[in-house]
Amino acid sequence: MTLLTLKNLSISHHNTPLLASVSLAIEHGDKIGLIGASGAGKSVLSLAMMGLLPPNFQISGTMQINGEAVDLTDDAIMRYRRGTDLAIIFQDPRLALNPIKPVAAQIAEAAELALGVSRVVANDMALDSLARVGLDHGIIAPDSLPDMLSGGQCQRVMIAMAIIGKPKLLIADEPTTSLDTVTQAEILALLKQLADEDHMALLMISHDLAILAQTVDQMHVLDQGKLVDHAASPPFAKTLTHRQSQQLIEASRLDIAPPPVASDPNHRADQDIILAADHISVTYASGFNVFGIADSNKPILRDISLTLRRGECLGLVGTSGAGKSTLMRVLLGLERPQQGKVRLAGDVVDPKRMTSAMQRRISAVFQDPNSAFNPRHSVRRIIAEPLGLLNNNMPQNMTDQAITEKVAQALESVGLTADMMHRYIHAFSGGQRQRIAIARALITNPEVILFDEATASLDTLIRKQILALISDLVAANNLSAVFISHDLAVIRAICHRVMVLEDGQCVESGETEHIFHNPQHAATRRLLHAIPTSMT
Amino acid sequence: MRVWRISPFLIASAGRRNLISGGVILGIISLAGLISFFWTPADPTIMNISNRMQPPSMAAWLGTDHFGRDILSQIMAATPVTLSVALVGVMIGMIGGIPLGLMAALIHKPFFDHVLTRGGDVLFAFPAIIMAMLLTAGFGAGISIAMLAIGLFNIPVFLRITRAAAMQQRHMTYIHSARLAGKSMPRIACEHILPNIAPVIILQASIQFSLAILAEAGLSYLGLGAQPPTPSWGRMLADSQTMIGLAPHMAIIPGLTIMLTVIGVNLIGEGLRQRLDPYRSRQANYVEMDIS
Amino acid sequence: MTRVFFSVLSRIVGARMIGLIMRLMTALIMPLIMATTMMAAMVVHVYAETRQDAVIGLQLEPPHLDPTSAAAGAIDQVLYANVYEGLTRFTENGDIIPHLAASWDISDEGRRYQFTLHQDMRFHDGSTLDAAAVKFSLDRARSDTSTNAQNALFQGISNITVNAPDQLTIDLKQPDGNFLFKLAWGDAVIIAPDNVDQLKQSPIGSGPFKLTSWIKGDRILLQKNPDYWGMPVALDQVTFRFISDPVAAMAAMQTGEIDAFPVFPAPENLAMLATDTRLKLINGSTEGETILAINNARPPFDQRSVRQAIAMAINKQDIIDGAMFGYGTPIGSHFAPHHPDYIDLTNAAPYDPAVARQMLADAGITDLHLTISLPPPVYARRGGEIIMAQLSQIGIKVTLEPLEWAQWLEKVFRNKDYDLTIVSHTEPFDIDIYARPDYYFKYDNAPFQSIMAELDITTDPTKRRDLLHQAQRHIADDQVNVYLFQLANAGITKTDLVGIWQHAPTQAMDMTGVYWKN
Amino acid sequence: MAGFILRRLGVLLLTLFISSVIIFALLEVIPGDPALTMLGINATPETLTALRDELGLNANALSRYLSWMGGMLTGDFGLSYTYRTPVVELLADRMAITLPLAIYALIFTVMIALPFGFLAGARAGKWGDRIILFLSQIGIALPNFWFALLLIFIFAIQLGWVSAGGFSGWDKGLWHGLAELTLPAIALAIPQATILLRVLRSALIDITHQDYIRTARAKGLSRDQALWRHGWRNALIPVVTIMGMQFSFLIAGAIIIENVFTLPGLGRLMVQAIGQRDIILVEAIILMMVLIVITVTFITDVIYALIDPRLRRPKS
Repeated sequence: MTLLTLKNLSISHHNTPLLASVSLAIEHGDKIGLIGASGAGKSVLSLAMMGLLPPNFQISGTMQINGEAVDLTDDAIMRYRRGTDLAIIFQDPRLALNPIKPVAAQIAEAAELALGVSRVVANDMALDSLARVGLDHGIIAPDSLPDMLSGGQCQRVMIAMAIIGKPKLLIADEPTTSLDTVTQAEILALLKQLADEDHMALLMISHDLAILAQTVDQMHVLDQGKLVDHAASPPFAKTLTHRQSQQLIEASRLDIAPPPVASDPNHRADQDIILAADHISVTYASGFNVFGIADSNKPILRDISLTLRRGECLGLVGTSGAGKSTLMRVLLGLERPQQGKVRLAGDVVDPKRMTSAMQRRISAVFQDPNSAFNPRHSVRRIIAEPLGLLNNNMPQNMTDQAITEKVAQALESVGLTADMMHRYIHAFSGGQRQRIAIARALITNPEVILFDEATASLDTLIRKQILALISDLVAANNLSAVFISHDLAVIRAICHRVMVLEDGQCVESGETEHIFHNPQHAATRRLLHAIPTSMT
Repeated sequence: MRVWRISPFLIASAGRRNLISGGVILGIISLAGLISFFWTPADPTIMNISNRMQPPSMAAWLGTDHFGRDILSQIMAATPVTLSVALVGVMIGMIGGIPLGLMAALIHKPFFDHVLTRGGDVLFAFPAIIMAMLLTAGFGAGISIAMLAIGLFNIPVFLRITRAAAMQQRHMTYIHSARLAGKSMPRIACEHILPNIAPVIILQASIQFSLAILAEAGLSYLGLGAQPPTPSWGRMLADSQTMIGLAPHMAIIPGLTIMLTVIGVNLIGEGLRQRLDPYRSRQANYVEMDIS
Repeated sequence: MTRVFFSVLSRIVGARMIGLIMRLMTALIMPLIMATTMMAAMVVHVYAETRQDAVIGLQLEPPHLDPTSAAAGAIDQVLYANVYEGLTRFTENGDIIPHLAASWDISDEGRRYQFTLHQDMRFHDGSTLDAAAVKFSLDRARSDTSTNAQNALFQGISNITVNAPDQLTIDLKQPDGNFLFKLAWGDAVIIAPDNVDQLKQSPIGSGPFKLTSWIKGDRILLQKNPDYWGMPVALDQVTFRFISDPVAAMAAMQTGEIDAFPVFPAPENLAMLATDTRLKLINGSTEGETILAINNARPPFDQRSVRQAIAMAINKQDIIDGAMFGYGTPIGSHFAPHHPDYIDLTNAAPYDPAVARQMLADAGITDLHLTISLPPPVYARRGGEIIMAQLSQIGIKVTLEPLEWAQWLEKVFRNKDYDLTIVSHTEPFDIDIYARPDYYFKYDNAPFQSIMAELDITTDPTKRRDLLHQAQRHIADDQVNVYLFQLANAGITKTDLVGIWQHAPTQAMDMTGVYWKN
Repeated sequence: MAGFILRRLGVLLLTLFISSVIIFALLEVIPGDPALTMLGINATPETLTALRDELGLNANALSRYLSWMGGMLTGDFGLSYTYRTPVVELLADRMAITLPLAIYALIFTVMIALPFGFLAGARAGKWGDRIILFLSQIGIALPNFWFALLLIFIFAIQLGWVSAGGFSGWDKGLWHGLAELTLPAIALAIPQATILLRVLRSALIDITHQDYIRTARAKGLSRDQALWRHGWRNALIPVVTIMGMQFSFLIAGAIIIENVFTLPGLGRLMVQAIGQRDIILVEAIILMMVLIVITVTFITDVIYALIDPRLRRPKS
């Protein structure tokens, strides 16, 4: 019998339609992918199936579980389905766990609820479940709190919690979006394995076709609240023919080449080095004495050296916690290393002594498009902010007219229009925000730009556009760039050279293609292995 | 995606309702205070002992007090006094507390932060009343002392809230961007951090303002607030305590005025909160504390 | 099957849990409030028989219990006549009668007093109260290192001799018509010589009551002294409770927790309390001449006409009505109306704002701006407001300066840094302060000083009377200060409680004659 | 752990020292002579000098400060100027009322604030919430002395259930003492409870929107169950912060309530001591208050650790 049937499910919120007439059938043991760009209604669908939408959403249509109709709006009924028939894991596993309850207890609670077992039995089951998701006693203590675990471990806890009631269907809503590629690959493999073992149906929701392709057997495409395409078996690239599907497939192929290097790579002279880091070490204080002075330290970066030549794109790659962001702050002069020096075109970079002339030469694009802009400033003010660095070198302050022109120019150069400069940041989508960030970074005509996970929070469609834009801009403005990412695929698309970081140390570096074909270090191999295989 | 949250439209309408009702209450009261500069039904200082403690009548709409003065006129004349005590008290707290809070959060020195926050804690241990008593012992009683005492008490309140909110902002990447744009920390504090924590501070200020009105009443009860002949609601209420059996209107009228004003301010604060900061966004916990 | 059953069960229980807990917690509050209040109800006293105890309300708590080393009236209120006794004592009407001294002889033109003490008097600790103890107490009070607040009272003594256990001679430097009066003060009580160190916390006196406990900040309990040498008292126990808040005082009277509040903090409430048939009013007189004191040394107040103008601008009855709700008697000089030698001088400066304004103009004073310093009592604070309004009628602009007692004493009394101030002089028979040129009103007047000097050495009653009349007239004519009113002894007591003093010739709550009527 | 306690102790001593200097200096400049205040207007200059000698007031400020501090170090807080009893005894007497009163009031506060705050937060926007919010609005807007008088009027004068004020000591038994403190404790608690209630309500509404509540519901818990099992402790964190502040406040800030109910508490002792310029007592009370604040901060931290196990483990 069909495990779950959705018929004509429509959902709207304050007369804004979010889902229109979605019909879906899931059989026992099915592994189904649901792909869609952001805003397509993926999360609404998953929450609706769990009965977790707030009451002020209007829901019509029916859902049947094992042929039995269930009322999605009746919490009392849905509650008995959750945990036993249906389970779900979410996008942000760190926020999804209660921060002050030991993880084993949170899992045990699920067992108690789903199976009606006693506390003691539930505790044992929780330990078993943890072991099943690869968190044996040796890896984490069962009474660990979520904040002691990595993002991947938290997601494993979530999975352990979800599967403990032996659900018939597990919904995974963007389960790996906030994780690095290596962890992502591990989680995907785990989900697949558990689904097979328990003969559990899996509904994987993602914006990334590459991720889904290696996990699921069927694929649905959601676009603006409608299911527009369906592929019953791989390879999906051939079966999915809808325009939206094609775009998504196209986006998952990162077939961009690094910008051409102006000078001949074989004749690079030392004076070509624009940015150099020399034996950098950073430690963070982790305890304070009576007088508030640090008395114990935790190393973050250990003896890192790097050079960046003019016109070159250098990739810094590593899993979360490898020290990438700290290194970036050191390079930018936002943080002073305990040891070592950073030189920008020969001048020492020091947070206390950054002249505007030096500052002008280097800029950055940060990861999180939500916190990267002051929400109370207009786009014009945001982009114009670094112009102050130019002012000091000019006899007069720049006129309003000049600023407006420069901002307009910058906006146009990143593919936006000049009339957007008077809007505020909340009016822009994630991709547009990243374009604005790039415009801001470019306005002072810097020589070096640092990109910190500049595409990590974007969906695949946008990611490809932004990467192409960066590549074009770097080439057009003869920029040097440092590109930080956890995703080697992204690095490969844009960087000439790559440096692999692990635990604050550089474990391998070299030409990108060379590393790709001949990885030496285990960490590099793990990163390479984590790149989703092509779906073709 | 956080679709399960309450609709912003609903919030906005609830906020508007509170803002309108609070605004109407406070508007009427402030208007009465403004008019008092030009006109009151009677001279609020003229005494008529033989005509004292008269209940409300056509001659004196809200009755007369224990010296035979017109209560409506006094309430009107007291409005600017009471409101300015509360306002100045809150302003002192803001002027003192916000820069200190910003410094504690932004100057990245644990020792400095520690000294400021602990100092704030200790200052906080002295309710405005004790502060007012010490100050009065030194400089004599009066509304300026009441303002100062309420103000000093408010400093650690704003220090705490500013520090907590600024700590959140400090990790926002736009702060990094601003530093890369060559801006100094004080400038970043003014251009970026202050505007973004302003809602939190404004809300706290509305809470403190209503508490300050109550504190003025409390101080007056102990004779530490406005001194004769300066009228204030708190003093009128305190003066009437012993006469509640003889002339209940003397206590009820200033008491209701205080209550209405406080409720009005709180409604506005609630409305602002719903408008500016619908989910309180985990930014900081508001410090709501009784002062007196 | 069982699994499903348990699953369903646990969920149902879970769902109900929260509602249940909420209801439980909410339900917990009301019973708790009820229970505690019921418990409290049990402690409210219920009396069926004639009571042997009394609870007396007082505004101020004594800082300590040594009447010989502080000016605090609260000490005398609790201890005078009840615990401590002197050679003589005040009666309710201000007369001086023998107390520890059974009798005396005055000789050597009023310079020598020979006292005969009662027999077999003992202190509460059992030690004997004899002439030696009297000599010890008085010598201690007049010594150079004495911290007696009324040290000046004893400066006239030149020598004290013990003749026999019950015989004592006191020699004076010069005759003093007021000596027996001075010995009646609370600062002149006889203390047990062995107990000097413990005086402040555990007073050992000779009176009909002894201290049993002192719950600081709340109450003092006195118990009948079974071994009292004199007439036994009616009450077994007296509790003094200290309530400074007027509303709290009123509530305590209304609930009947307090039997009498002889000096009630809020005169406005007395009339209302008295409508209760179980309660009756106490309306007597005190020794407190309430005056608007003037800094006679500071221009323009050094001009008599300016002082006169101020005096005539003030309607005393309005102040009595407005500030004291009618309790108080207008006075025209610094002298208590109940004193036998009192003369009515209230017409020396009759209320007439028009004349006052003219006098001010005649003196060439325009645009007078002055400050009135106000100590904490209600007569001063409310009186100041009224006087401010009254003075503004004749064109004087007034600033009010409220002060705490400590500030008032420092600024006004010690440093004489003030224009006008309102204060009640509660010491009995204190017209002599006008003879002190350095006293805070800065009134330096030779004729008056000679009147007082003569009075000091005069013992003949008619002559004294004449001198007192002169003195009263002199300071009234000079308009040294504005004499406002005699502070009333206004309080409330249960109708059945008999013997509470109506007047207050000194600050005392004499409980020796108090008893319950059935 | 030892380091933690040492650090706390260091901070405590430093704070006490700084407070003592500040308060001593402040009281030096305030006008008013304790001797004159005690002896009144009839005292002769000789008597005043004698008393000042006896009190040790004629020495200069520095030596007085040093001898005072020296005494403190040996546990001798000195004799009160006006009361002429050891300051320690005075403080102990008052704390025996103030501390139980504060704790009693805090219990009331918690008993009112927690259930009603939880109800309002869990049912935000519903009728129950609105009624509770409306009542709390009034609770906050009432001037506290007014409210206290209202309580006296109803429960003491009209109903005669409790005495109108005063405290006859703990000698008469625990229940008797508690009965006398009930009304003041309620008067103190209601405004504090309304504040705490609102804090809890907001915290709970905030938590309702957290991801982990959604996770809990996904396990099969109802909305209320999820809030109860997972929201409750998390919501307590801001509540404990406010409660810590409220307790310090209840100790020293209850002056008005102590006045209305004529309770011999620390606040009223402070009022008297300032009025009489009993400097040595004022200083001791202020140091006491600083000590209490720091202790309460410490206890608050311990409670944090009890609620939030993240704070329990040693920093790595």
